[in-house]
Amino acid sequence: MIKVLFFASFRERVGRAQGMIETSENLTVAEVWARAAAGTPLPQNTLVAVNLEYASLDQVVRNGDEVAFFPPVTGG
Amino acid sequence: MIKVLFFASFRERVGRAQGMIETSENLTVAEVWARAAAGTPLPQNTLVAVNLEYASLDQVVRNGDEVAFFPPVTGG
Amino acid sequence: MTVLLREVGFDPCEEFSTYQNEVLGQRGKYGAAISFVGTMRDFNEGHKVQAMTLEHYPGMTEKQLGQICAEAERQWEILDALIVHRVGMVKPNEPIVLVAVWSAHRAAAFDACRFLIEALKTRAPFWKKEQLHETTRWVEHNTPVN
Amino acid sequence: MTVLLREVGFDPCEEFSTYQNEVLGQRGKYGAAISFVGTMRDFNEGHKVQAMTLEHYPGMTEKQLGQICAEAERQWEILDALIVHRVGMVKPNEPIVLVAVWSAHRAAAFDACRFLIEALKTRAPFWKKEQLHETTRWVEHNTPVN
Repeated sequence: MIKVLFFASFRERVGRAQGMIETSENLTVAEVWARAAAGTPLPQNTLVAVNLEYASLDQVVRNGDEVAFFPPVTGG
Repeated sequence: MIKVLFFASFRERVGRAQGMIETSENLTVAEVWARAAAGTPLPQNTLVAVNLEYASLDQVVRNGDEVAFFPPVTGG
Repeated sequence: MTVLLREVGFDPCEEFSTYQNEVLGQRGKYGAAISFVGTMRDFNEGHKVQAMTLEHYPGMTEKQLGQICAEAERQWEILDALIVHRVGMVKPNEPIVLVAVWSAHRAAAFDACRFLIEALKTRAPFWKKEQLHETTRWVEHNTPVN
Repeated sequence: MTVLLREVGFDPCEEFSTYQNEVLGQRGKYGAAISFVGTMRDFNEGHKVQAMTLEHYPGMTEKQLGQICAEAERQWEILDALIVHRVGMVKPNEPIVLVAVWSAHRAAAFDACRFLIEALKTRAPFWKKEQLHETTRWVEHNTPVN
């Protein structure tokens, strides 16, 4: 199981805050998006975190990982 | 009359906080020190203010001016 | 090094004083303290803003801010740092963030404080949604450094 | 732009808050506030310091600080600045100086605040005399910027 999270405008765009992917193979972050985002194309400027650390779209994700997608951050 | 002020370690070194010089001629700041400092040699790193603005030792001082001598400032 | 997320309004001065008095505990050692307070403005990109919601990624926020603090500590001789950040609904004139740094000498505190707020703005997972007169919008990017 | 000299102890947070609430009067306009607080340390150049006397040149102090503030206002887009400086007898852990700057965006506030404290330290006519265990000494120069 891979836990997938969407934040801010991505949450609204995809229409959900989180989802779970069941998979026996290792997936890249981009493949996780394709499976979890219900047909929504990957936005430009997408930021990704795997297990609370920033990651790239081609990083490989394993069972038990948490993958988050979000737009540029705007805190402070 | 020229009013002369000494601050901080200069006040202690010269032995007075202030003095007055009566003069009909215009004096340079260095000449003001020589007349007012009671024989104390001019210290290195002397800072000078004429009428509350920083000035140089060769600046000419006029009747009614206020001349102050002090060491490097250490506020803040 | 302390990171606090506040779901209700906070007083930056009170946070600063309380931390300094009760937590810092190195009295007489710090000669300099720099603090940055970011406050919500009532105007952004040509529109009057009535309120703002600050969303974040619980867990990652604390982790990223903790890493940023650790980087500052490695890079500058600082004694302590405090970051307080609002989440949830914020109104104009309310503080959004406090970044405070204590050090023996001022240069380290200035540099570290500026590093912390810039790093926070690029790396900490917060997002602002503005409430305008009749609509809402996500803030798309932060104001640049200059 | 306000310059205050205090002959008794002051609370930098209180000065900051009071000024922001009562004087600044541009609520919703400032997005950033930077403040620097300089505190008396109990140790300097290898000796324990028990107290310090801050002498200044009344009249010139206010004039120089006023000019420094005006220079900052010309150079950066800032909304306001407040300088509070102690004179007289100061004890370890007591604040010596507060420099606070308000602006719409943070870069101007950071730059102006740093300029103000550096300019104050080189140009404002204050002098520190330290009370050590059995003797006193004039501080001869300020700590350099770095």
